[in-house]
Amino acid sequence: MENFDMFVSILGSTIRLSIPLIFTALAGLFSERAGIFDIGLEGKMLAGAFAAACVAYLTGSAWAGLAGGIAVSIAFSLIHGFASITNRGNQIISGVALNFVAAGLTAVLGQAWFNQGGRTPQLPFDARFTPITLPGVEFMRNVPILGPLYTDVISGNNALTYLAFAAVPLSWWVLYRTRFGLRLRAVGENPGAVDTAGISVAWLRYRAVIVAGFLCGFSGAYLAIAQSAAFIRDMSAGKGYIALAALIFAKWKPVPVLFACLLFGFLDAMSNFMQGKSVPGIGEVPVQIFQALPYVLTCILLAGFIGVANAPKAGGVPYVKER
Amino acid sequence: MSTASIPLPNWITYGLLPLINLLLAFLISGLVVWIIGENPWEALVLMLQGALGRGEGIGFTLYYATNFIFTGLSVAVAYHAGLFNIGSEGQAYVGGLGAALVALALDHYCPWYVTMPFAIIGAALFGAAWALIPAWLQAKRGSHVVITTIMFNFIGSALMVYLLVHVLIVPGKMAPETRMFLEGGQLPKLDWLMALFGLKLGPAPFNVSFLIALVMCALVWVLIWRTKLGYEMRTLGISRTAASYAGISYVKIVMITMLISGGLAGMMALNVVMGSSQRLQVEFVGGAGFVGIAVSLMGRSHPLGIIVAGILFGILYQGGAELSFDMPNITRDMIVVIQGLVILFAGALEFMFRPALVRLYQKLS
Amino acid sequence: ADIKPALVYGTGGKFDKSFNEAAFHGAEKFEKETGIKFRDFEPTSDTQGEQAIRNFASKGFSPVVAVSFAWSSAMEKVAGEFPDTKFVIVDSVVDKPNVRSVVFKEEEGSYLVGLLAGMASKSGKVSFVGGMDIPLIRKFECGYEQGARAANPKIEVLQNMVGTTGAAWNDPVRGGELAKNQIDQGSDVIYAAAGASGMGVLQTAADSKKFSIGVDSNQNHLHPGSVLTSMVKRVDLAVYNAYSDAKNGKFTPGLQTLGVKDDGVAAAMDDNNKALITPEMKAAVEKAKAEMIAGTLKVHDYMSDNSCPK
Amino acid sequence: MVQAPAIELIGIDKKFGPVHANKNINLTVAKGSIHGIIGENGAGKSTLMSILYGFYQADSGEIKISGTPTHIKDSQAAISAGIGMVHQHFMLVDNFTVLENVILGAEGGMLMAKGTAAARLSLKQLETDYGLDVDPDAVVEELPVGRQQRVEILKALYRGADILILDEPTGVLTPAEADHLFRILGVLRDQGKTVILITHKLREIMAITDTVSVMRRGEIVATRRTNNTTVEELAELMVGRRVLLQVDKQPASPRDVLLSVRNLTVMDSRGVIMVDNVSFEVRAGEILGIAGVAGNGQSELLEAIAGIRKPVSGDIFIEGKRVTGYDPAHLRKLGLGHIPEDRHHMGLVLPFEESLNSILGYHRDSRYGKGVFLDPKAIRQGAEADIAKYDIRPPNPRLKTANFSGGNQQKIVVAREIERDPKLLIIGQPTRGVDIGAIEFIHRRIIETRDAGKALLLVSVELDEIRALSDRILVMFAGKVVGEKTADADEQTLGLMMAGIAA
Ligand SMILES: Nc1ncnc2c1ncn2[C@@H]1O[C@H](COP(=O)(O)OP(=O)(O)OP(=O)(O)O)[C@@H](O)[C@H]1O
Ligand SMILES: Nc1ncnc2c1ncn2[C@@H]1O[C@H](COP(=O)(O)OP(=O)(O)OP(=O)(O)O)[C@@H](O)[C@H]1O
Ligand SMILES: [Mg+2]
Ligand SMILES: [Mg+2]
Repeated sequence: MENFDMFVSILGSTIRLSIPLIFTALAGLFSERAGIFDIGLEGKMLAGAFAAACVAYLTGSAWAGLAGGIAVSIAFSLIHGFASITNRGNQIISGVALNFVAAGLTAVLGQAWFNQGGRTPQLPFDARFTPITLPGVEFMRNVPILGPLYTDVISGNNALTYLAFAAVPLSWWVLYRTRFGLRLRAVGENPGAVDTAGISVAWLRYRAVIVAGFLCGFSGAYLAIAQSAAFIRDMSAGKGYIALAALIFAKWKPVPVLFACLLFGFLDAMSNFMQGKSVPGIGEVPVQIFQALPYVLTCILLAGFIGVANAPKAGGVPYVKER
Repeated sequence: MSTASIPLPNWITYGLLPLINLLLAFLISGLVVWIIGENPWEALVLMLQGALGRGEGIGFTLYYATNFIFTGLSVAVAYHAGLFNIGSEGQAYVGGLGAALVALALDHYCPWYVTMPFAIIGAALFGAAWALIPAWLQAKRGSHVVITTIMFNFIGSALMVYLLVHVLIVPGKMAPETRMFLEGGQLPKLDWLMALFGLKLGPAPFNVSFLIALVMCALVWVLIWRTKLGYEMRTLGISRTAASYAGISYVKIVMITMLISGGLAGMMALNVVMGSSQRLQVEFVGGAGFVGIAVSLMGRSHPLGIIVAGILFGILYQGGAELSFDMPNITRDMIVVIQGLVILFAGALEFMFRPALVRLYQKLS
Repeated sequence: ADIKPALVYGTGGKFDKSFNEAAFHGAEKFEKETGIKFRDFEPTSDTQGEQAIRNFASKGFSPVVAVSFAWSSAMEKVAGEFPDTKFVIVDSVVDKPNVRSVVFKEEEGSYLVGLLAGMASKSGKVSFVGGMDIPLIRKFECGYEQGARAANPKIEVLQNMVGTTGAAWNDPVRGGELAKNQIDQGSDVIYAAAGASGMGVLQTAADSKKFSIGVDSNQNHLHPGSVLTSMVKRVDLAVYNAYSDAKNGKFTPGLQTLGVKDDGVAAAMDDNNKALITPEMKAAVEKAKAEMIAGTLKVHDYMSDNSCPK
Repeated sequence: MVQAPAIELIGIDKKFGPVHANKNINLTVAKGSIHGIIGENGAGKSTLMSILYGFYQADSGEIKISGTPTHIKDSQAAISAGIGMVHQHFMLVDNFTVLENVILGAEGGMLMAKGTAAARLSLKQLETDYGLDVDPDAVVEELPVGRQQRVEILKALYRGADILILDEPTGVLTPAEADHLFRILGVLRDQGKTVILITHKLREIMAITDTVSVMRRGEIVATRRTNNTTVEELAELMVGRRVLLQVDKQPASPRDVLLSVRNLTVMDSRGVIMVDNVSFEVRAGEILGIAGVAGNGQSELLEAIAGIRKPVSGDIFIEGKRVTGYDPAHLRKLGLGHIPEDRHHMGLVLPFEESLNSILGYHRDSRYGKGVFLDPKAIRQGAEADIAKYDIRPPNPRLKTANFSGGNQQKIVVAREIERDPKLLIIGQPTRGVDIGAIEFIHRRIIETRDAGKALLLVSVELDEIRALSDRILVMFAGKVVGEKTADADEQTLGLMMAGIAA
């Protein structure tokens, strides 16, 4: 039974650590399927986290914080759009630039406004997304196997966690079952086809990056006002890049994105759990192995050893009609 | 009517346009300074004084510039072959291992000038090695080098932490770093060079690596514009089909270019590891690899431009450090903001002002 | 004589509500009492400390206090370059004629909070979240374990470290996640010795209605009712003493070790945790303290042999 | 009352940077007719049609549809005005199904479900009406080009187009497919639709159109009723003077075999077999021409011989030496010159200055620098010699290559390859998009090279060019050599062979 408790605990931890990855990877999905590469996921998440913490602190409301995070994250998206859609700049350079701006600006403003070394003040209980207990927990508690899974893994998460899991099928539905999704997928493959169909390529791509900003706002808010109770400088700590890796690992498809994020979240959880414990026959596994594994796996995938990851064809290329 | 294809004279493309981009970046940074309630003008003056006011400040400025010249060259060389190497950061980090191993092995026995050539080779070799797999993945497997080099930055960081924490750490010490190198593993400072200009270097770690960086600039210039290999790199960088038509091997050029690029990034470690801290520390690169992107973009991938842009960023880093001393409200992170804005304006938004300039130029000429 | 005092923090940042903040309070107290302004700097990476220390020294600041073991190599170098400047390093030993090294007997303070944890725990499991995995933090853990075992010989002590580099002091998310894991495994009192990462530990304990124990500064006020106590380490005292000694011409280089006897470490008791500490617990702490001062209770120091007795 | 014309274009003008693509165009197309537009490459045909379709914006001018002035601000506006267009380069999303491609932009609501159901029905209807059958669930990239073109036509018809523009629709089609297309166009006209057909194949114009306009250098130079004009008149109008593609040449005197290709099979990048078990020989002192409709494997054949594409099986010999799988650099050393089909993507590096392009592929030669170094002076001198000999204008070796006109760019390539004195020269589309003066010059140089005793292999989709230059002609169809003829073979026979119909 000891082992089962352990399993439940790792599962719970995996979910908590996967949520920001899911939101961010889905954000990348919308942007990249529309042909706009997004290295700037990290920056958007960070900026979103900062804004969410600031607004939640000032208003005392988690939902207002979320809205603030979304707004700022969308603003970053719009800059990315302005550079790469309107001005046909290099999308990778733009993304890199925005990551720097976000990392610097959040620290500078955080320090200037709150004077706590780039941190925002600790948030009170109400200003955060706090665990929700689902109905029936008391009843389920004593059911074997399913009980602990329900009470400790499924129940007791915050609203954003449930939203993240809802966002996956929703994204799938939007991409494959709506007009917007059809056009979005088309514009990432052949913008000329979209243009000659009488649809504005620029506006469509702008909408895609706005959706990306919207979703990054959720992941930022999750970091700052759900998982923690304040913004800390550099709190995204490379999660944006892991999400990017997950997106590639999932070959730019929504449902595989969920599993890739859970896998990478699981690795992160394992690095916590395996700390100081020795594996029979191997000995103590350094945490660095777990930290590097998502990147190593993604490189192996990219090398074509686990199927091929075909990026959207028009990805990274600005749409130029008249040379 | 589109104006993209109308040619502009070089002094506009390579002088005025980057200048406008830079000014805009500074303007917005000034705005941020103003928003947080400080006087942007005063901040600028403090920054320039800190970076250029005394010999020591200049020494620090050039010390930072040395880092950025190496990483800028690294990014630029790859760029000429059409590769966007975002991995200079990781390559420099791993390059530090090469430099440190040489220094640790030889510092007991050799004077610095014997250690140095081996350290250069060690740093370059390790940096190149860290570019090898992304290069191979790009060349043979078509995996985008941007993504793989990002991944390798993280993998490199995990590797280096592991080595420093478990292998290279001095037993009994707490900080994950190697022992201090003895004199034979330290690169001498350039006091004499400063003295030529009547300046006192003081404790600034401005060292021989700067001269190595300048030599590398010259070598890179020769490589790109005066050798057959450079010609092949540039051809490939512009048109892969033309390169294959001309019998230029894609695999070979991608591999060689990335190895050179990684080697140049690796050499950056000489400056920090052997020139300044005299030991290998965790995260010693401190973002210099990413600054290389900005430097290369600003310098239009030309060694001369890279020297100018490298010094400019050196001023930013040193001046920024001084500024954060004197105006604690403005933290060093302000430099990161400026850096991001420079990359944004000089890189991603490089075409924003071009049409207007073309119109103006046509009207005036 | 008037002095120009300076202070260089560790990478957790000035307002980590813990170690660095304690240093800041010491300097602030000195400034308030004497009117002598001090200057400080917050390095954000392991490589920035050296430049900051050197910068202060070259601008004529003295004494220059650097808190954190991370600056020991840096101080060793800079102290050699500026033999006339007075330096102080906290949490590490630098053997130079112009450097005062201040270290604490964290094992003693940790023993006291461990004793409280052992008595407060209902599950028979308590735990520890450390910042960076270094001998110094193991020393906290070891003292804690000894204290807990003194209260309850059958107690189980879980432990985790946030990371292996300086970044570990500033990662509350991982701190919280580790705490959550420990709670899942049954721990009901968690001691955080992790700089700013500890904030995540305390938060998680409060969210999960468990006890936590703060570190360095008195953190009892952060989550009243959940923070059982704090292992205060008087970094403030070290900083304050350095400045006032220098001002009064009494600055001495060399090693200073502060323990329970010197009021250098203690378990914080105040209004915020009054309701959580029973008279028995209080009595037990007082007894242990008295024994430590008397020398009859020796707490094993992990760093003396890099091991912890089980 | 006279019915208003379907389309009136009045004073349309368009510039792309320095290129004046359309100059003050006036054009009227009657309802229910098929109107042809012909012109050389780069004459401005596609540009004009793209303006009508709202893909580009005219700098000035007016458009009337059925007599009503209509501002066509984007393709959406064109579609609602009843215009549909099949582009020269298909505008399809490769990894979408036919159905998805058809409904893109005309989904009929926020959700796809209703739209797809409706489209499925309507595709059935179109199939029965016009004989345009395509599997709606097939993925486009898996369809042959002829089918892909049908998808494009279906897209237009599904949107209810009354005016259908087809931009060079037959370039990629076999004659049988082209005939089928023309039948469909006939049906469309009979149902009252208006068709504009762009091509530069005069025979097609004569066969199917009611009226025809000729474009040259951005202008419409004439409009004729098809049954009032002749092929000769149209050709003359097209190029601005009497075309005499006769080149003076002596009969060949072939000597040793220089190039020998045996059972060569080559795949394209998608893995489709494009060259299928082809064998032939080329001797010193002769030009072997390869005729065929574009896309029948000629490009892949040239690339395989040039070492750019690895053959799947078979062998290539140069002077009896087996060179299969050699890379282009090695082949050049053995005396192979190659004028590629596509000068912009292969033959030239457009941002380079001219002198650097004059050594492309020969840059490792010791003439251009010792050891690993390049000698800029030697390079420039070589370039200046080429410029003088080939009258390349402007005569400035430091000018960016992109700033030379198409004809002069082609001369840069031709000069480089011929002047490096190859034993064997393989040539693809030597005069595509080149003006008539340059064509004559290039043709003369090709003949001179033959007379100097070199072996030449020439690929061109222009039958006239093949006939004018070659000593022997091979015809390729569907990757196979379907026959060999002498230079005096008549056009009719060659045309049928190119269609894969007879030998
Ligand atoms: N998008 C564009 N940007 C810049 N110039 C263009 C563009 N499209 C066409 N041009 C130029 O405009 C001129 C006319 O081109 P257009 O494509 O209309 O010719 P065309 O008659 O259709 O030729 P072809 O028979 O080769 O298709 C050419 O010089 C071409 O290079
Ligand atoms: N991408 C470009 N950048 C700058 N200038 C260009 C570009 N393309 C064409 N030009 C200029 O526009 C002019 C017309 O180009 P185009 O290719 O249409 O030549 P052309 O008139 O068809 O000549 P030719 O008959 O020799 O092929 C050229 O003289 C050239 O200098
Ligand atoms: Mg055309
Ligand atoms: Mg032309």
